Amino acid sequence: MVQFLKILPISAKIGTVTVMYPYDRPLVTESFRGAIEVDPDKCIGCGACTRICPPKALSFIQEGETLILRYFVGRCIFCGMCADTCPEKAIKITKEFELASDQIYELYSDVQHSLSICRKCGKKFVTRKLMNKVKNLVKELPEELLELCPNCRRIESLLRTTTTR
Amino acid sequence: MELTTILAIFLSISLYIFIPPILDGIERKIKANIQTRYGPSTIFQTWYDILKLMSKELIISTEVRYLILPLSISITLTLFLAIVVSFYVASTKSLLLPYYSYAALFLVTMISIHALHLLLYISSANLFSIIGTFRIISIDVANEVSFATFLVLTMVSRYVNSSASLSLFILSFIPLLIAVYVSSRRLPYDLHEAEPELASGSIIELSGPILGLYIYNHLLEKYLLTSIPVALIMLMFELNVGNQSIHLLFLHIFAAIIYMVFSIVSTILGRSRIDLAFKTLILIYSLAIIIWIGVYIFEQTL
Amino acid sequence: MKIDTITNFSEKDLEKALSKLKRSIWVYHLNTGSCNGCDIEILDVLTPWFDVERFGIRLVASPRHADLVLLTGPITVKTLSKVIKALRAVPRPRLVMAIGSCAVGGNIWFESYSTIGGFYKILDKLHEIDVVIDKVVYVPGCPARPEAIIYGAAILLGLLKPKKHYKRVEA
Amino acid sequence: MYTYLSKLCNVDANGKFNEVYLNEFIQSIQGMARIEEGGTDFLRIVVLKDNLYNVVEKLLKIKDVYLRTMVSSDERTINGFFKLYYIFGIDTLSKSVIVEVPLTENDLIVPTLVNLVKAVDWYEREAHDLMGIKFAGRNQYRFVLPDDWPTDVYPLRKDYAIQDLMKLYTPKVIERAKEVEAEAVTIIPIGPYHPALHEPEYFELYVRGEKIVDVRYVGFMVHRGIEKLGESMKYNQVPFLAERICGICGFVHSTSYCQAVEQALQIDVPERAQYIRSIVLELERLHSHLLWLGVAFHLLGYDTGFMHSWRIREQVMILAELLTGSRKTYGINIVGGVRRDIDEDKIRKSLEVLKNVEKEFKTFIDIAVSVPQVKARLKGTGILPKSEAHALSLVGPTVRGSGIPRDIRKDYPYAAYRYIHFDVAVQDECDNMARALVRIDEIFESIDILRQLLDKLPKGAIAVESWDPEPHRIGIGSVEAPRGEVIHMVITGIYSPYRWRVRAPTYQNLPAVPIMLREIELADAPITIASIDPCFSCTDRALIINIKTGKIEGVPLYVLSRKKLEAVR
Repeated sequence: MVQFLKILPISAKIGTVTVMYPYDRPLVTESFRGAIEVDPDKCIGCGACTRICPPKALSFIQEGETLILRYFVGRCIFCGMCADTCPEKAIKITKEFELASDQIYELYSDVQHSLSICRKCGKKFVTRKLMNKVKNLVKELPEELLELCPNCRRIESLLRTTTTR
Repeated sequence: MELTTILAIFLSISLYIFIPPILDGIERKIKANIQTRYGPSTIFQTWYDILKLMSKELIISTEVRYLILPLSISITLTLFLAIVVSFYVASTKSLLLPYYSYAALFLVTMISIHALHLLLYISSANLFSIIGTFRIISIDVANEVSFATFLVLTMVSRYVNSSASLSLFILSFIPLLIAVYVSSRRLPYDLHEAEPELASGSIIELSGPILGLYIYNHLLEKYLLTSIPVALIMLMFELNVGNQSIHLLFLHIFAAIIYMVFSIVSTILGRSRIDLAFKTLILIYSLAIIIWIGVYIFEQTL
Repeated sequence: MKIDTITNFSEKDLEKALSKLKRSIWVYHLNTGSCNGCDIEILDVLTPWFDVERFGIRLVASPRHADLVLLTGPITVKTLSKVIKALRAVPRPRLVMAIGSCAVGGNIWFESYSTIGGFYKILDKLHEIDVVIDKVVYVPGCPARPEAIIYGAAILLGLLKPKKHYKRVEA
Repeated sequence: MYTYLSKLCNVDANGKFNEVYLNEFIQSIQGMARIEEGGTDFLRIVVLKDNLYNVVEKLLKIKDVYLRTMVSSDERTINGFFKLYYIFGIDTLSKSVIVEVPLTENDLIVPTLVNLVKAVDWYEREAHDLMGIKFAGRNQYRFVLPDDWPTDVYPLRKDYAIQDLMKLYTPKVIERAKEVEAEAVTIIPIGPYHPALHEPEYFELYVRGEKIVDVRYVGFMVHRGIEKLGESMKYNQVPFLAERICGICGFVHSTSYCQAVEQALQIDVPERAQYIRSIVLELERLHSHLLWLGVAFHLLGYDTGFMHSWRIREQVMILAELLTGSRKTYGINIVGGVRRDIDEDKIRKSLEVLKNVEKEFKTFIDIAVSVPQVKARLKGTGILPKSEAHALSLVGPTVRGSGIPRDIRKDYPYAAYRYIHFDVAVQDECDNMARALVRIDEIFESIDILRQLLDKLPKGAIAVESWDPEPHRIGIGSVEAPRGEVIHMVITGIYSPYRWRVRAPTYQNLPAVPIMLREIELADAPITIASIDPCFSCTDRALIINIKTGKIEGVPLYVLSRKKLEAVR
């Protein structure tokens, strides 16, 4: 009959469980995935992360001579797929969750890459860093061929094979 | 009347004006503790809420235009009641009118405040508000009649018999407290504001300063309600502990204690349903009356 | 419902009202097609472990009583009209906290045919029809964890300064 | 297979009967349909639309058959047909029967099955709106899409890419919705923004005094076009999308999707991954049921119960974050396994938390259920008779509260549930209290299951190394969510699913709400609606509707279009 009164001793025993955040430490565990951080030194602008990102929070934007890897934390779902995919391990998952802001533009962060320009047609195609990386990796191809955009390269290599024959 | 008494009355009235929101703050704190949380940081939280509401934009939709009138009258009446109660307790020795006329005055004023609130609720054309109003009416039908009945019975058990009967007094006073509890619209019976189905029900359309005034009025009324039975007891038992100002102090302390007990009870109960509530109330009150009559007859035959 | 506003809400009134809000904020929860993740985190913020009543925050059932609208979800086309109706019902000062990736940037469905894709996209529309929003705070997170919501509230109340800023670095 | 069921509810005889009858059924439909064995899990029957009614009528003679889902699919690019898949389940045989109906583009009119299977109602209306398939003899009006949606644009057809649809329709701000005329009864709107719902949904309660006489549900406000979006995403991006169908039971959806793809492509998931999936699924059930109890107490006005059950729940949330890295949308499912491992330290911590939760919950729940108002308002309200529950093909605690022991974990074992022992909680009272008690029992059962899983966790890899997609294969994944059965069907494509169909439990359970609400008090409406644990964001993933204007009126759409056709001729 009066069993519902028993909640009072239970409450008295437990007291308050409130965590006094922001004056106290938050209840974040060691495996929490927060916002990501792109290491500008390691990032080569290959775009693997932009292709895997489910909500397209990471995207490329071309601005004149530069290619911008834009991270919009307001759209990020904190899945960490980009960090798993990044070939250069340039993306780090932090425990940051205090991201609130009163301006939407504050939620963007950009990594700016300079683009390499095709020697022949002047088209901008990949980032310089990716180009350098490829140059180091692929030794057998001549350097001047690598500095052409895919289209020009096809034509150039075709021309070369015909001339050598 | 002495100067100290006048000062005490003045103090009591100002207590009536300032204390209800603070009591509500304490109630919220108690509630939070039972729910194992921290609750509001100060007991002045309700005051801050009311002051904030007063500074907000005033929106009055065309359908609730006339609500200011009942609200202002009801505030006036509540303050009037606070003054009357203070005077009444301060002058237990030299009452102007017989005690039962004061009881009748309290009762009539309380009921008219409730009626004005009904007017306030119904003046909004919102469906939820109207349903809420009808719920209050059906509860009040059961409750206010018994409120009056037990008020009478309490007085009867003290005076009509040649000697005061403590058992009769308790048997009528406890149902009176229940009636006060229901009248103050605490949890199992706050059906007009039932959040889950009615979305704050009867006050759904009020906003800004009007809401602030209403909340203040409601709190004041709640505190007055709890202090009325205390005041009546003090009169009936011809309490005499020296100075009149101590009487007033007693009044406020006991009222606050009852208020706190009420708030604990409301925290550990769920919300009733209108048909259930009506049935339970009728059942409790009729049982109480039957028992009272039974004991009365039993004592008479002895 | 036709609405007549009696008072003229001036800048001075606004300032006064905003200062009062620091101690007491009543919130109205507006789900605009969210997945429920953020919504239950909002409830979580009200429950014992995080209890925001210590900031004077209280959940109310009617937008008429509210100061702050907790907006979750990407605003589906179907809810758009209702959202605007609810926002208009809030008396000024009218604050909005866009909670979760959906409300901030449209999340995974920002390019779907049936969502607007974030609160910032309807700001212009609100301006057009004279629904003034006095302050907006965006709280990212999917779902925004309770601490993040409290952090957002702290920024809104002016207890903390936002630490996330636009950053552009050379690779 | 029958052993546990015979122990549980004495259906041994039915089981044997069914097996015999299934063979008889296959014999009897010779000449009407072509039968294709689709592996051990399901039986595929290809039927021409003229024979559909007869075949389904025969199929329904098997005991305990219920409609699991119906999928409409545009396969013109594969084989030139539109197709309908009716997926039926036979609990006692752990087998699904897929009835497949190919349709040519010129003739999209199919006989309706609504007289045979009540549950098919919504599916047919949805197929009409999104795929443009017409059902003969049905009053078809706009069910899912807004009224001002352009006619002849069916979003799920392959003619439109997701970006094109955006250009075809621009939302308008409607300032004031037209009020429905009231007559003898008062119409109480619950929603779309209403404190009892927490989600934008709309119920119209027709009341006389405070008694509810009728109910109309107009929902589908949380449409986000998920199925269409999924078709434009890569295989391993879809689990994250699936998880965001619902923030409470998201992991259920991603598991279900992964299982469907794995079944279609015959990927063998490592045992450890299966265990980890089960562990997270049970954690989700635990927190979801605690959440539901809290919300139920709040709806009954018992806020202290709400606070206490959420206090207990918070420990589960912290544990979930420790195991997966996120509090809710866990993001650890990918096709072929999981992304995060559970180590010894985490197992130890989990067991500690579980012990604590069990102890605290046990003391709390006895007190909470004994509160007079809670007791009075749960008992005897929201009655859902067993016969109705069966006819509507309901799932989850809703159906178990009406005495039918339907549980996907037992009936169609998946992940690690085949390796462990547990009982299915069933109550026979059919009221709100029964459904609450089922959930309370399941909380204890979940804790027990979790202990077994953590104890038995095998060693090994947590995901397959690699796998190759193979187009145009069918897979079904079903999972017992906290709210009931979730079923996903995937037709595979090259880089992304060709067709991905989601059916959430609330979709199946919502038609039961009007039955439960009839003749009860208005005050009990919120708790009764909540008693099926509705999750509208799950239900509406592919649907939209206009509020209040969804009234049945005028000429059926298919008649209109036929008239148009005649005019053209």
